[in-house]
Amino acid sequence: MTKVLPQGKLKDFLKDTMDKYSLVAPVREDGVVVLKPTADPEAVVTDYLNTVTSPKDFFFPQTERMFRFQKTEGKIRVEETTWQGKRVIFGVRPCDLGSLELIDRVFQEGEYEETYYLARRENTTVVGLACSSPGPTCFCTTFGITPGSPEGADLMLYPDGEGFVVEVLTEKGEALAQQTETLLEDQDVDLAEVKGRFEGLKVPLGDHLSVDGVAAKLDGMFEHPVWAELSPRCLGCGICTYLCPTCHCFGMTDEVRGDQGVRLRCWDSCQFSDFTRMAGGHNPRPTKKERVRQRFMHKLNYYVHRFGRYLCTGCGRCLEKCPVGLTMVHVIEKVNDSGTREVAVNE
Amino acid sequence: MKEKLSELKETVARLLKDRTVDFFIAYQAGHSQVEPIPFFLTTAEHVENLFLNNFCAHNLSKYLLDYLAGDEVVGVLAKGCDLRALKRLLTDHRVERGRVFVVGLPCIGIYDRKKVQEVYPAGLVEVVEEGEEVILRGETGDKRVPRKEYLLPRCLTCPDHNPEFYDLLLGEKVANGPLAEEDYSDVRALEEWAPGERRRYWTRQFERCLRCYACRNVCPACNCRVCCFDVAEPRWLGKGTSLDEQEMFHFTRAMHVAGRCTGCGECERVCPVNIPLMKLNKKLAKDIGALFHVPQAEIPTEVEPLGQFRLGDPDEFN
Amino acid sequence: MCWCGSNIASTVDLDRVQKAVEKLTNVVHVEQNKYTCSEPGQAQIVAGIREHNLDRVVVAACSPRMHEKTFQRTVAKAGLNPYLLEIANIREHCSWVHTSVEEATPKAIDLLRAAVAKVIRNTPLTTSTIPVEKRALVIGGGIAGIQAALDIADAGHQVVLVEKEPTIGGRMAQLDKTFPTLDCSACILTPKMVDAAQHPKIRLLTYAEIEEVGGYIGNFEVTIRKKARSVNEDVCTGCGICWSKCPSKAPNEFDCGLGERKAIYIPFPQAVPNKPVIDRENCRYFTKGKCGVCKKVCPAGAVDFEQEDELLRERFGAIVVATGYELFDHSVYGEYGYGKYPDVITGLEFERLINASGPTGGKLKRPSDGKIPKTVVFVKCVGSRDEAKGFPYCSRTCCMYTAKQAILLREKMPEAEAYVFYMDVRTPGKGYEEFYTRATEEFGVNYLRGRVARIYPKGDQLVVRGEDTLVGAQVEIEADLVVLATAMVARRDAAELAQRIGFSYDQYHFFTEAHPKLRPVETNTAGVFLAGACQGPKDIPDTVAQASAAAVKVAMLFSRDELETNPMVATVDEGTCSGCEWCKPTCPYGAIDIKTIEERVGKRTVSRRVATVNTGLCQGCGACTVACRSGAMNLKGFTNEQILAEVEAICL
Amino acid sequence: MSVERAGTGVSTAGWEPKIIGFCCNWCSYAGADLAGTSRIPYPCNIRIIRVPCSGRVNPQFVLRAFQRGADGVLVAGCHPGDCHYSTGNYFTRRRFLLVKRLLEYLGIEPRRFQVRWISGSEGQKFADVVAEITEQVKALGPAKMDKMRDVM
Repeated sequence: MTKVLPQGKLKDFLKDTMDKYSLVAPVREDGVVVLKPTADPEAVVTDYLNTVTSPKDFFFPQTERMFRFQKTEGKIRVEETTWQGKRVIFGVRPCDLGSLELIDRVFQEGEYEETYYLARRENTTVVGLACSSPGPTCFCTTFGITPGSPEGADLMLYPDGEGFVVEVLTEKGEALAQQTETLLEDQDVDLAEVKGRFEGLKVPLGDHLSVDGVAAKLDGMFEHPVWAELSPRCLGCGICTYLCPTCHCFGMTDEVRGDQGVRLRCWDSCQFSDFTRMAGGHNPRPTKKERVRQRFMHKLNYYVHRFGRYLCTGCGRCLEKCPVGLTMVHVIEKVNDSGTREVAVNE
Repeated sequence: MKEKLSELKETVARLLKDRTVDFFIAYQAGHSQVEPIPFFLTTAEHVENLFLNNFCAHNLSKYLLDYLAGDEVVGVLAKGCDLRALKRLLTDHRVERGRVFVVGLPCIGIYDRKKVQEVYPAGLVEVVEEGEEVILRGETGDKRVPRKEYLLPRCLTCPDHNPEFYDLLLGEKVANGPLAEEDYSDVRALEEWAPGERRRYWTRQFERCLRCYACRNVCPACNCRVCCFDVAEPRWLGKGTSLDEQEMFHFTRAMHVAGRCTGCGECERVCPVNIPLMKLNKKLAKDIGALFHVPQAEIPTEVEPLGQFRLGDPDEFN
Repeated sequence: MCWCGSNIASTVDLDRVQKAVEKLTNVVHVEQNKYTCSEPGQAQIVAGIREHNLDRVVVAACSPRMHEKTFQRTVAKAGLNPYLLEIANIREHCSWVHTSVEEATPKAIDLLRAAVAKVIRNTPLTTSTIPVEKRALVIGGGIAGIQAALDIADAGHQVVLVEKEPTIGGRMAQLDKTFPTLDCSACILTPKMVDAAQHPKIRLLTYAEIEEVGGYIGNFEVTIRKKARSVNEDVCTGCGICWSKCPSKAPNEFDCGLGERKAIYIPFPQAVPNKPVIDRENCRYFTKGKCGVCKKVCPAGAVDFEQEDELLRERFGAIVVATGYELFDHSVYGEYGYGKYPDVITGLEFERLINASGPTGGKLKRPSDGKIPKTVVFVKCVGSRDEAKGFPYCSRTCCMYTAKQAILLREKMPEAEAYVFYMDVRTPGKGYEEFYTRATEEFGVNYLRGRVARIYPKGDQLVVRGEDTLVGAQVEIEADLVVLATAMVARRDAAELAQRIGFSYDQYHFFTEAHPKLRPVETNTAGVFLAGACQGPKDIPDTVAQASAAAVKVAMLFSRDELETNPMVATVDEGTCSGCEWCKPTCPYGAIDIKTIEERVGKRTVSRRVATVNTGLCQGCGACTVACRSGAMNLKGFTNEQILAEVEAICL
Repeated sequence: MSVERAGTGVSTAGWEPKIIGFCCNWCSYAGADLAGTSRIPYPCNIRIIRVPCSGRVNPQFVLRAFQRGADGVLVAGCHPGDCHYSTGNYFTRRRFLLVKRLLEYLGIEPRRFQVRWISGSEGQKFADVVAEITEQVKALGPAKMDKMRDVM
């Protein structure tokens, strides 16, 4: 027997969820579907290819208030801020589920743990939503993710007929399933069959785009002319990095008001011209060429060397939103097409 | 527009060959028909990859700012709106006319990718203009829609179907004249709302803002060498994203382009989260027109509206 | 923190303020004194700076407009750059306007917090110097302008005296006698007029106006329009044949239109320069194209019909504005006949009617029928002290000149009766009260306290109906002539002139002095000074005193070869500046230029354009800073950083 | 920013608005001085920041004040034609005609932001203007109860 959430009970499912959790879900707002905290199940939608913003915003928020400090009687008192609460993020697509694992490695592995991130991860239950019809910008399969991949979800929903087939993947997922158990019906559905159907869905772009050997090829392409060719059209904005579910660069800054203040950790973008500008004015990445190269080398080479995976899940947001088509797909194609022996002629 | 492709190829190849220009900025094919992307040609061989259709929205003249330091002559393809953007850069003394070679492109309107994708999500092959209508021709068949409804907003009120000036024009000039009067009805409608409603509206928009600065980076009027949002001291804008900072950002951006905005709407077009930036720009343009009698069509002006005054300007501050 | 005696201390709890301020970051020492501006108070600041090795000072006291300079000198005495000081205005803006300690104290703390936040961001500023052009421009050739010009010239400096009319002399030349001594006005004025004309250091430009004023203290650039006189002054001998032969007549403005002059004329016999001018509007040659009698008869060949306006561009180091006043137009008073009864005249017209060189040769004849009046009624405060129809201010001179005119009447025609309707009699000058007493006691002038309600004709007389409030009765006087003491008002083009030169004027368009008590002859614009009634109604002695004072100010300025400039000027961060030039049109002084700089970009040297500020021209208004979107343009002393810090400090 | 908090149930008891006044040195600051020397009382809510000219007031200063919790902002300068620097306030006038409309468009109560011409001789007017804006802002309530609501 498999648990199934009937389509008609979706709103109730969200409502019951809200009894115990705060809810983050896809909401259509002024023509875009954004993931945002909502208290209104009626506002939640499921008819989206993907949300314009990614779930990383709720684990690695754009602005993290790390601690407060206050000067009193000549001393400075520091008060750490901790994130509390139980949260459910609903409707996360497989590509974005996969992205969480990629950021996890950055913030979890190694000598230091990123407690702010981990606190949110531990206290958030992720409800995945398999994709019934991948879009023209989707290329998850390039990175081994399928429209049905549940990895990263605590509880996965597979749209099936008049409802959602439920797969519980973790304890957190189990807890949510229990919270909403009255709404979940046991039906005679073959979960493996349903999953197989989603995994086998065609992802036209991804199916034709191979990333095999790209990382190794890029080892020798730091000075390759491809960067000078690709980068001039970059606007230097932060759309790609801020929408990307896997980009995770940040800067830190203090906001001070009189004798008190907060330390903020804010997203930053390697595409901004001041990202690496030093106090003295020197910038080791002075032009768009260095900055564009950095972003793609990080995703397709540096990260691979450190963690063994590509830092991209093929969500297609850069394809959809980059105003000048400086996309992961375009870059992978360029790298695939370029001869490795070429060396920079303009250096 | 497509039909001018071969002439464009010939022209650009010649300009590059005879070294009239050191490189040329035009369009290449993008991920799909509806999203052509900027293309930087350095040799005549590149012309084979040139692309042209009526989705070539991107204003290429802003890229000239990337080449201030050198002495290259940059060729650029410019529609009427792009030429206004170039004029903005020239009026702001950011670009030297002598270092730009303008290939003018007459244009009767660029289609709004978002609007077209709503009715034709994938597989569009071309858009064929038939008078007041267009046929969206795609892999799965044709759709006939009213032309006006699918154009970029700027194209409806475009006063410059032909670029105001150029070094060379592609094809013949087209009949000029805006398709519609400058339309401030959206601004007026918002003005009519109760203040609390308006507040909620803008709060929702600003809360969505990512501060990715795409609006700024694409804007021809935002052409400062160093943007005030990027300086550490004084801190005009905090690094943190919160409603007050977002509002500070949008207020400042709007004021900085007030009276300087060419009305191209690129900011709104590139915004990844659909913030109606033109509703801010147009509000200011409307008030500038009404208060100081400088209509949007006259911008860029020799002296910006906020850099001058009249003794008889309206006064309500007594 | 200053108590200012009890001025601050009684309303602001300074101990509480001290406790709050001591806690502020960067504050290392706070102290209070009773009068910080006193010598011991200033000494305390110097000692504090030395003892605590302070590098910034905030003085919480009165307005910086009062003592900022004082305390800047104080901190300089202790070796600190004077611009490392800020003032928190806790008197004018706090203790004097708030009544309770509970209100004033938190506000004082905020003001101090803001001053501290600002001063932390102050930087040492240094002055530079500009040369002084030691030539003065005096605008207006009345007694004020003449006196100022003579004094400046006597101090050894070149003066250009510009007068709009064909002659200098102004209002004083129109008067008959002067109070309280009854000197003949012309007798004491004309020698000064001649002195001015003959002084080797003074250049007279009559029949000329100020067209444009640019520049700044020490270096004004002035364009003067010398109107076409149609007479070559260099050649004309002033023989007078032309105006005796001229066939065209026009009302003589000098006689308030009571008499006539020719189209080629000098306004009055003692005019200086004694060179005529052709009034082209009334000249037959100019209106009808034929005549030219004057040209034919002129033995010197001085008449020049082709003459055109001439624009002179001159440099000056200082400007004295002495443009005088006009008389209130009493036609707004319906009850006095809207100016329609010819025998209701103004005091100035009365002066002309009793003046020996006036239209009646000094015989008092009334304008309507030339009859010698037997009963004359004087009405004071017409337009003055009357908010409803005129102005709320007192014109200061009318009480005295009315007394004078009544005395002159009784002296000339002892058989005539003089009545004066008055609200108050104000005689606050040397010998003034005595003079008034003579009028009532010695000359038997009848003073009636009350407003005149109505003047209406009856036969060939005018009935003046008013109230004698002292006896509480209605009075009606059948008069042959009524003289109105009309208010002194600013000249109608006063505001325009002030705007052209760039200084301020009050709601009545009288020019505003920099301080009503302590800087009465300066304007807010450095290098521009005021003399006479253009600044407010005043009589001849006060006018002359102010003119001499203005002259001294000019001489003081000219005693230096160079001036220190204001160091609070705009400054450009060249690294940030885009060279967009949008700052330029906002600068009223043309102080912003564009220059080309060279810099290294990578391996290349490239040049680019940036704005640059001429610190001699910049007056520190800061308009350019707001035009600059990137913040490349900043204003020293009022930087973006400082102002934002103040905002943030106040909002805490 | 200054969201109207009507109906939020936040108590405004004991609340006193904080109003920032940018005053030009030559006219309005002098007018405020004159109010002082003439001992004309006015509400204590205003805090004056001295600027050389109203033309020095960057609209971003005004926004920053609201951002940090000011309940009202007054920009005061010389009357048109009276600017110490001849023309500064004409630019102020143009700029703030727009700013005022833009703020209102953004839903910020326009009475919270005022521009007034106050000459050096108008001590009484200065006091009256401060009384007026204070009264209006008091009636509107706090612009933002928690200054550090967002980032802090």
